[in-house]
Amino acid sequence: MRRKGIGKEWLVSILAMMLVASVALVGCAPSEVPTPAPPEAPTPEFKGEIVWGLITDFTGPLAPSGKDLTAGDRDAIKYINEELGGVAGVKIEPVVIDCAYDVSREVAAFAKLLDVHKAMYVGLISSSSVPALIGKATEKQIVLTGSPEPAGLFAPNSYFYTPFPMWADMQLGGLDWWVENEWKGSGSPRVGIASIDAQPGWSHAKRTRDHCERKGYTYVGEAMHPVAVVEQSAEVATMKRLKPDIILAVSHDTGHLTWLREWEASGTPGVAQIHHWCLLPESTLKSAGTSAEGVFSYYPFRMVGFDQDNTGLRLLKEYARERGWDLPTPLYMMGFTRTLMIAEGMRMALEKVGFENLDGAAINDALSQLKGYNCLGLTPDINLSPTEHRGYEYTRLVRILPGAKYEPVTDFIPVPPLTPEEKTGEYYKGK
Amino acid sequence: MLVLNSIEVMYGGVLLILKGISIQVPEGGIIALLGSNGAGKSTTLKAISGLLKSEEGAVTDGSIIFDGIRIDNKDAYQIVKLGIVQVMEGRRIFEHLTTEENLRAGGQSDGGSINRKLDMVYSYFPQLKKLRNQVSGYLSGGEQQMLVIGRALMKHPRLLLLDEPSLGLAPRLVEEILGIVKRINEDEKTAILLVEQNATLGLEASSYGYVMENGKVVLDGPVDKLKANEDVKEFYLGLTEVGKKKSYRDVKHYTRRKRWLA
Amino acid sequence: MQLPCGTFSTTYEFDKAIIKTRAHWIVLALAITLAFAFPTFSHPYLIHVVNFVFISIIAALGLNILSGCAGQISIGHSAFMAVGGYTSAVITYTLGASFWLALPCAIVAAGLVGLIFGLPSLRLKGFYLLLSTLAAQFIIVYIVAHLDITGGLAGIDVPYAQLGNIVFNTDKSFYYIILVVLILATFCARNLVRSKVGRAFIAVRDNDLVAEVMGVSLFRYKLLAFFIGCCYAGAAGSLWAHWHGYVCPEQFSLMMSVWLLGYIIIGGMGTTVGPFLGTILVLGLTEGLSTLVTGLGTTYPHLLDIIAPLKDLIFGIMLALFLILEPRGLAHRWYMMKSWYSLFPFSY
Amino acid sequence: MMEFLSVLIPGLAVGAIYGLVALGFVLIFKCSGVLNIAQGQLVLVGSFICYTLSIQLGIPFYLALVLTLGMSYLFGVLIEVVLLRPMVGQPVLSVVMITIAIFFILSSLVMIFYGATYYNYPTYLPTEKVQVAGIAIATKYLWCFILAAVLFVGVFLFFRFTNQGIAMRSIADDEMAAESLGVNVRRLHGVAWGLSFAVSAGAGVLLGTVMTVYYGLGFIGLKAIPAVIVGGLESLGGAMVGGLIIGGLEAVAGVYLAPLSQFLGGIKDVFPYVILMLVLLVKPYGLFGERRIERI
Repeated sequence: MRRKGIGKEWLVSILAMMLVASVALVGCAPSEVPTPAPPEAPTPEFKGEIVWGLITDFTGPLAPSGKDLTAGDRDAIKYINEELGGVAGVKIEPVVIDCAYDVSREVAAFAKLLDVHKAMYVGLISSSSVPALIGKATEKQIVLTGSPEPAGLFAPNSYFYTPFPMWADMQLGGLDWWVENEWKGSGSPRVGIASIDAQPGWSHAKRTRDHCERKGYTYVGEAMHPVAVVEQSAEVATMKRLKPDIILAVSHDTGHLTWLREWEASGTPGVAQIHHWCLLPESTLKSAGTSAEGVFSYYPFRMVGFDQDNTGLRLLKEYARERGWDLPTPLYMMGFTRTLMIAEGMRMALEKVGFENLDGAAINDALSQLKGYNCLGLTPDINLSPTEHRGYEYTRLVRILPGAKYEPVTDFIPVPPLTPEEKTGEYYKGK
Repeated sequence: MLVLNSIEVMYGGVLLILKGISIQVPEGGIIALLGSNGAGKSTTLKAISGLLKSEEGAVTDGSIIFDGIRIDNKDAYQIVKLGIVQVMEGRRIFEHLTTEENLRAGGQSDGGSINRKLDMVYSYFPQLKKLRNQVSGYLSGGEQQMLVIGRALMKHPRLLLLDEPSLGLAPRLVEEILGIVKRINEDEKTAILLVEQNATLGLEASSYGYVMENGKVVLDGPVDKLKANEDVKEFYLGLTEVGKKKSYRDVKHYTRRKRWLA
Repeated sequence: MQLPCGTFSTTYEFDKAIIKTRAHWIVLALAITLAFAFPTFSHPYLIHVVNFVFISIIAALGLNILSGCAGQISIGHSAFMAVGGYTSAVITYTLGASFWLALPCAIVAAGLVGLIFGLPSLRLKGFYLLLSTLAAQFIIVYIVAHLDITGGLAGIDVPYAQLGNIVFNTDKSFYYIILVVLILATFCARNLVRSKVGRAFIAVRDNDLVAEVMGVSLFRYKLLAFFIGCCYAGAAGSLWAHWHGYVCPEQFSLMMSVWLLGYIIIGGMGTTVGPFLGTILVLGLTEGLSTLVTGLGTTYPHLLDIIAPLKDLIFGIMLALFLILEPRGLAHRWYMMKSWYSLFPFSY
Repeated sequence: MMEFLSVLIPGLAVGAIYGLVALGFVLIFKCSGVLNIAQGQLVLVGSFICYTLSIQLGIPFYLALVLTLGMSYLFGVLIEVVLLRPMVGQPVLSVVMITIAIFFILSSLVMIFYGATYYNYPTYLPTEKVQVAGIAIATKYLWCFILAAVLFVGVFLFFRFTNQGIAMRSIADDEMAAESLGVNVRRLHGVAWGLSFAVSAGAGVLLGTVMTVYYGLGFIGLKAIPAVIVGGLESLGGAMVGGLIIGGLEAVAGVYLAPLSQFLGGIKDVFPYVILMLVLLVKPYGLFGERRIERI
């Protein structure tokens, strides 16, 4: 049967060697944690365990976000288990499933977390899985968190929560501030959107369009780029044609500030005012180079600044040092805070119904009563209610300085309120 | 020069195609290999030239020896280096290359000036020179056959394996091409192993012949002797008396005789 | 196919039959009973996985008819699933009709869209066709992602199927719908190959020039292959939508199309059993590796971002090994086993 | 007009990169008949090799570029020997599946060794803008053209005039006949993969200098496919032309079509495939593809 040439055995052995070698290399590869964490000493004082499911992306287009987000989740869980002795004496056991930005795998992972691991809460990453899972989560009474995407937030009796305002809320809050304080021109400012050709991008565009109409700004149009494609010269060219005074760059983290490099390379003198959501780690700023200077952006953590001092910030700085970072990344912060928020809800539920009777519905009830919780001082006060599942409603702006630095330019500014129409799920469908 | 010692060839590990073939090709001779469809002639050639391997076939028994070197385990390109080139059945030209590129594709690795070899080929096939920059896919059947033979000549083979050069060509063209083959044999001292279904042609061109049937050599001998053989006359040359009813005994006689031969 | 020892075809009816011996009937009946009984004893998550596998098999059966039998290789099959899924979603969600009406509509709609994208097949062959179906993948998904009626990128919440008072909103209940469709689909696929149409497909696949000369209308049969293949995709897409209760453009990715093709290649092109074996193998492997990684991740959390891609590495290597050792697909091995079994104890 | 050119030229520069990837694609297809799904991954790996050499090991950029091409060549040969060679003689679609396995293996290796992080090449290419006919164009785009052209011409000359090149084209036509003439088919398949990998790595380095290096660069493999089809699957020159056409039209569509209506937002991404469909309907074998000369 075999042709001459390479024998089967030879091939198998080569591949086996490659496998062993790669495993060995992986073993030697420097990981972000310098030494493997020592196995946790058994802590018998826990009353019991609750499984938390984390559906995330370690591979696929959202991998950088997923990695950081889950790191934040895990560190917060570690903090709760080790420093606080669990949630009211109950240990949190995280189960992480990598889904590589694949909706059907996320749906399967959700089923697995519920049926196999008996999870009581599921944290998501990708925006597309939220609408896919929100119905099922509500049916099965499982609390969900994820990136604050509108489609899920307004479903009736939803089990979906987020500590933050929606991306577009913050963006429009920043826009209003900028027009009031920085806009030097006459007439109405021309606003353009550069975003991802995906659901968040288009709903931002829609809301911005309506917001501009209300405020009397001129909405000039949008330039959408595919998720995970960094090369954006055509989008830059589109934007140049539209001649905006301010660009709201709702770029995905994969877009980074390289958009600005393209902008500069396109030969346009001066930099447009860019609002770029959340991600300002040093590497991102460096990839933008000098073109990013003077740009306004959200305060990367959308929370209190690192110029302040409180428990949460001290904790974060310590964990960041352990991971070899100067400062925690934004998505890490997001994971950290959302975990704290859910844990707080769980604590309230445990106090009310006790460990034996704890279920998703109880957590949901407790969470929807959450008032004035600030995640160890990391966020402004989070107020949730049965009808409002967004946490706080503020934003902060920074200005990017030379040398990959930035400075805060505002304190917390409120984001514009949602209109009744914008509070329906239907609003966010289509364009 | 080339000796096949009772070789067996198996395809895909299950299909025994050649069941012990022994053939000898002397230096500078023209040997004919005759037989009907599926007798295993092409397989024999592929076994010699090493092309079996890309068809999941293998020489499983016996040996092929060329100039004292065992070649049945060598790869095709090594065998070509030794001086055996096969011209495959069905005019397998490189249809998107020009005529000259076709020739050059063959004439690479063995030193010697390409231009000189090209001239040599063009001297045998002057027609090709006129068509040198034509895309070969649009050549006529005869020109394509010339091209494949010329292409093989570029390697300066010591042994040329010709597989059915007459296939699908007009008789006049066949004669012309066989004439050129004979000239090549005389001028270049190239030995030729000629596979033919058309036994008349095959026996005309060669000096010694083998008749194959069902993966075995059933008959061999000098051409004159073969031509005189009753069975060859009847089954290959079609020289049986027309209209005469064949008796069952004749058939029996033939099979018995073949069994005896094998 | 070989018959077991001592069994001979003595009548035309017998010769034509797919299932020839009582043992076969018993095995089939047992298998179907087992399949129907499966949810009663299975772990709930396993039902979810099996649902996913079955839907993939339905789509793969269609692709097998299109690519395996008729030789029109397509790498845009999940886009036709999208057509089915979205048709079904729009009919049930927007128009308020029932699932039982939406399913046939989805099947026909996917088939019709398949016809449109099948048109280039009249002039294209092999990899050119393969790559033109890649265009179908991108264009169809683009269109559903940008139309208002399809909810754009936010997708549509699809109502669950309902029969009287029974709502098929769980993995377990929807399993039966999927199973029935799968059995029907398999029955049709198995018989199609034996019909005049199936033989024409094979003729087109093996040499369309000769097929045409022999009187097989290429225009008709190539388009028919696209129609039938895409109908299967439509059925799969519709089931998918009602099972998930949601459709969005991102569900129907290029990777899924590639995998559908992968299932039938690994299973064995042109055989009915191939899509089954290939789908089960690949999805089983994916599921197993995912479980492994999840487990490892719980034990070694700090290594998670290395372990996760390792899963893909192992998957790639196993895939390569499998293809190198079994390049003709699992069906080939399956037939060898079957003939070994039916010839036992005389192995020749 | 000025504005149009300033849209078109960066588009063409990106198109030149598409063209290079398409060229790598065609190289493999032409010589071994394998449709390499993992072409984008070759780009990705090439880009990271250069990053490692020039940044992590501190080798001067131009030397690192040459080393990258060389190493990629060797990697290509290695892939061919280990994974493709055992598949000789197997159904062609199984071989295509093998390239999907390669896709997984390479992308996961990159993930394992480099993680899901963004890396930046320092700016090697001059950053100032040049004025061409009154339009300011970033020099990096011009460099894209130049480097792409150098690589392309190299490959083209190789195929046209060297014996190996002609032998490789002969394999594309009839592998067995080539074998019968003493062409070492296996070795040339290796050469084809090596060349293809090297060309793709070149594209990867260009991408890296124009943009950011990250694990997702493989997306470009998908963009190369319309380029290949527009040019014709077997045509080297066609791949380059196809790349330029796709790159240029993509940019133009993104800028001029997208604003026309809401529906057309994001058209840039599918526009290459629309072109692909149109080209296939009009010219089934691409602009420069070889029509199979068929006789029954």
